[in-house]
Amino acid sequence: MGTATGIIKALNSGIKHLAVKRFTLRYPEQKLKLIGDGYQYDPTSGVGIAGYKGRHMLFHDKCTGCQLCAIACEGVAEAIAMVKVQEDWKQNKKAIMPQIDYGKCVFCGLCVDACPFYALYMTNDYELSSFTKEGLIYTPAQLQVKPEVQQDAEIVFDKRGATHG
Amino acid sequence: MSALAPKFRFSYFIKSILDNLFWIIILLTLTGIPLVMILLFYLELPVIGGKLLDPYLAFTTLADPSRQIPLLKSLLQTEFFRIAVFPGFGFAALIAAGTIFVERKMLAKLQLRVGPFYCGKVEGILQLMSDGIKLLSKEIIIPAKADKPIFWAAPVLFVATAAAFIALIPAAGGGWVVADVDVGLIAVFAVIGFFPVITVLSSWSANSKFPFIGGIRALHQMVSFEIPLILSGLGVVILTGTLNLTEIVESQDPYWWIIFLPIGAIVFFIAMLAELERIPFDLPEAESEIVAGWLTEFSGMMYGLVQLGSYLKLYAFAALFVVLFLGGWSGPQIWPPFPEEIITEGIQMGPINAQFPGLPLLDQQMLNDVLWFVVKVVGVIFFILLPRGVFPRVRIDLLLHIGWYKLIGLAFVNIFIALGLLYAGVLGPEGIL
Amino acid sequence: MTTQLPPGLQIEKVDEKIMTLNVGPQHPGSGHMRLIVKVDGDYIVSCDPDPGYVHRGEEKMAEHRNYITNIPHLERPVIHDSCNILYPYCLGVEELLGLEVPERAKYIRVIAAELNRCVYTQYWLAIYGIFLGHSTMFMWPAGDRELLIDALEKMTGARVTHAYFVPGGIRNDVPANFEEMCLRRVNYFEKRIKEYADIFYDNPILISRTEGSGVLSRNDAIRLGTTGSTLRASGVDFDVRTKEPYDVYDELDIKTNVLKAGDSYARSKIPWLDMLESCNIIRQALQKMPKSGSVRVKLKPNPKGGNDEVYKRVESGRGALGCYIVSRSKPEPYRLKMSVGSFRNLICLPYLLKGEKLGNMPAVYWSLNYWPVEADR
Amino acid sequence: MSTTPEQTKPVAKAETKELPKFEKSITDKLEAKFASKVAIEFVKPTRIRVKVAKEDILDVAKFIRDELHFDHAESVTGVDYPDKKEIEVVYHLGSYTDPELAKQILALATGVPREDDPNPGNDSTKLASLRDIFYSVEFHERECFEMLGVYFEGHPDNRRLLLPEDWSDLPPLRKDFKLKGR
Repeated sequence: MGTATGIIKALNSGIKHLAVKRFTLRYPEQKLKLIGDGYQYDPTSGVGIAGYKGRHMLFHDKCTGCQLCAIACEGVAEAIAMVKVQEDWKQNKKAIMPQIDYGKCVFCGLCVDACPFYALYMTNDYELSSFTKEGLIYTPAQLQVKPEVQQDAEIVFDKRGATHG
Repeated sequence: MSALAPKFRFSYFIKSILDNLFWIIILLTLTGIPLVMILLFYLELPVIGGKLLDPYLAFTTLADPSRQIPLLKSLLQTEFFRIAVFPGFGFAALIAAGTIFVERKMLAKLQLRVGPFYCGKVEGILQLMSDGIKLLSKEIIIPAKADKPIFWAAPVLFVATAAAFIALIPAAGGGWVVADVDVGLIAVFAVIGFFPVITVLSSWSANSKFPFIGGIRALHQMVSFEIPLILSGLGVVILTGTLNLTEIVESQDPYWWIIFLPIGAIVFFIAMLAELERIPFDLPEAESEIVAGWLTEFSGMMYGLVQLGSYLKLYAFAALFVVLFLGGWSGPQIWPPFPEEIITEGIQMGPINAQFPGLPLLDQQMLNDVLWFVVKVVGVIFFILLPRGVFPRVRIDLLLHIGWYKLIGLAFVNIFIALGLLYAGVLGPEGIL
Repeated sequence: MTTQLPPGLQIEKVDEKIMTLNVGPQHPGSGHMRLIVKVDGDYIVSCDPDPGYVHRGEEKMAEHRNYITNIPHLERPVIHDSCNILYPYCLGVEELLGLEVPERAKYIRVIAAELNRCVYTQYWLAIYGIFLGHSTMFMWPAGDRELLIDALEKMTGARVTHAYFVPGGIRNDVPANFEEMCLRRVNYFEKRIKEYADIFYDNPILISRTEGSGVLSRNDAIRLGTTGSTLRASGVDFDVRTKEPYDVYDELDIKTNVLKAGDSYARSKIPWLDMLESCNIIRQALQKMPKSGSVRVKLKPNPKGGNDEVYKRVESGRGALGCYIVSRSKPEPYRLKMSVGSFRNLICLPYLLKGEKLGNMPAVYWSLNYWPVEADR
Repeated sequence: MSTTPEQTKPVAKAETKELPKFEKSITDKLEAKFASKVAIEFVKPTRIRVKVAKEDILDVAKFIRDELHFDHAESVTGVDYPDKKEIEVVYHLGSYTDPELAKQILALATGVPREDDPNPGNDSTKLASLRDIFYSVEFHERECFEMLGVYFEGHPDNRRLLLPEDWSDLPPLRKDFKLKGR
């Protein structure tokens, strides 16, 4: 009779879960809330600051064109290329800045770790899809823009199970 | 990037629609109306209100809606209506479509997810329709070495057999059944016997390994579970003394056979799951072992037809279970009686006072029967669907073991219970109850 | 084998009664590999696993990248278990470079590794469920996994490919109030996975079809060099976390789950028991973790190892995961070899499937806790 | 046993400190049995590395299994040394049955001659298979054969495992197989 009780227990468990709340995150309408403003790195202490590893953000007033990020990426994805910019900064005599190809980037964040001048951070923006491959290449001017994200869904626990509230 | 044709012009689009419209009107008037006349000449026309329904009368009813009521009433009595609409194909297809939707939503709820959600605004009720359109628009690919005629015929035969099965199921009292035959139950089992044949034919004709294994599995499974299915139905026949399904239903007043024959009902239910290839007995379609079993090579609407057939079959089996064990359509009268005014005068709808005497096309008793029948069928379908979320698939040797050792044994126990009840004089044609 | 053919190729004779099934790579029940299964009726005569469809030469690639840039691509073989697959590599490089990891980083590593083990095991369990035709067991673990992915995402900044462990610690410290957030998710997760018992592990239909199928005896398990859940289901008490503790596993109280049966039911139950144990470990680690402190040793750019070699191993979701690094005074490893649990367990497959029924094939195959991408590297 | 200066270095380092006792006892047993046939390359806590000539590998492996109770191979690694004209095959052996040895990994290394123009299976890069002694090396040796071209004599199944069946280039883990762009 162990079989019969087992079958009844399984059926009971199944029926019981008809009343539990759905857990699905309805993605385009809801977006998960991510922690912080994105992954950042503090070169003086050598430790990063927790955050989502999304699209990069480049601070033009801090970038010196040292190519350390491109060198770091060489062994990983070869996604960063240094391109000429029509800007005149005193710390950036060569006037070159990173241009990132998100068709290749693996979002490991090692380029952020490599930057000693607080110039390259990552942000919470992960919706980078584009109709063309060229659209995935972000120029320094595009990387300068701080993305606007509306992410507010969080996992909520209550008596009838967890949901994305 | 654009999905439209490169030389798309909106004016051309409008023009093409107008062109089509023009030709449709021309062809309809030139061929359609004469065709209707010819058909009306050959058809045996009903007598409406003492007059034969000729084309003139048919056209005049269009002018006065109240004169259409006798026409509709006579239509409800025709064979065609029974086959195509009410206890037959249309009704079953509607319930099958509902079953598919309920299955997906219920399974999703059990699995803590949403299920179909976006198509049709409200919880995805139009999902099935969109799936159907998708299947219709898909290319039908036939394997190069397939035996083409049989391969083509198999899905059609599958649906046809399922429809034949439905034809034998009575849905309400007063003769609401397509084929009211005296050997109803035997006919049902005879029709069920076609399914393994069709399955094996289709899988063999596909000339492919995985469908072949699936077909052989389906053959094993269906043949071995038909025996307990028939034997467990036998208990009811012993107590009722008839094979006619309508009479079986009428014999269950006021006690349903499930009260006296619970073992038979359980055996019938399990054998039914196996016949339907539902989890936990979906071995012929076990996708992790043999891709999709005997459905592997079907594509497009051929697959859609097989799915339609299998859900029609599901409805038919659920209805058969209701007829045999749950008292069919019998139940307390809960459908409210029609007010006198509706029958004699017509409907009072706001400012419009329509005078349609004799309006309710169907009587109160029949609607009540159908209501109970549908409620019971839906309940049984729920229990057919539930195991899909709860149980894993069994293995072929365990399945055959269940079929040949346990279920047949239990079916015989059920027969002895029925015989005991009969000879003790408790039940049966001359029983106490 | 005929002598005319080059080694590696051979002509086989085919019996009329035997049907050869190519299970994979497009078959829904195989993963990224092919099983050449020969069946006689419903019985499997022989099974020849043919992996390599996702071989990407991680070992060769590692010889051309330095110790830091190796991190993102070495986790690719098992992105669901990316912390654990980087663990032996980081331990090995730390030994080569003589780094001392800060105490807090060690605890955070253990938490991340255990969370990741649960994430991997849930994914594995989901596929085991669907292989047995149990669709609820596909959806539940795949959904509940989200709780821990969310915790890991808040910790590491990525949902699956974390690239979190580096030689000398971890990339970044955990965010504020991480402990409370993690604890709540882990507690709810534990409650949820206990509910799997009724519907899956105690389900009589599951027991009847997996018990006694694909039995691996204790001696065979040792002889074939299996590892992880496959080994422990056969009655061998071996878990690298307790036998050779790394980082702070020796300070935590860990119970090793061992079952005697050695069939696919026992093999599938061990990872589930391990997940419950992982929840315990995470709770202990959260309690004992130093509340503040450094988490990473600062490295020079392009660090060089000496003329040395190390072999480090950890317990991953699929068993012992060893990393053998040969260093020849260069910034890149001279040779890097990953001895992965999946590859070591693959060897049992031909022995377990011989004489089994075809219906048992997915159950036995996936119960080996085998991950095709990891085995191919 | 000829050892190169590169490999003696770790040994010299280890000898300055006191060697771990348990691991030393294992190597002592090996040395007592095989004397100069085995070269103990290093003894570190929980790790031992032993190098033998390729002719002696079967005897030593049998001794390690029967007397020292290492019962399975964790990995088989081939390392290519083009300048020494040698491919080194390293067996990492562990033990499940002996609880004392649970921590220990014994690396049994041997060298096979390397040919500049390899013809896998038909040249001098051959080694006796340990498959009959440690059953678990079966797939590892198949991988080693395709990746480095070391043919294992006595192995029942020397087919390709991970590489495609029609691979006709150099064995890819040899150092002269160059990656594009590197």
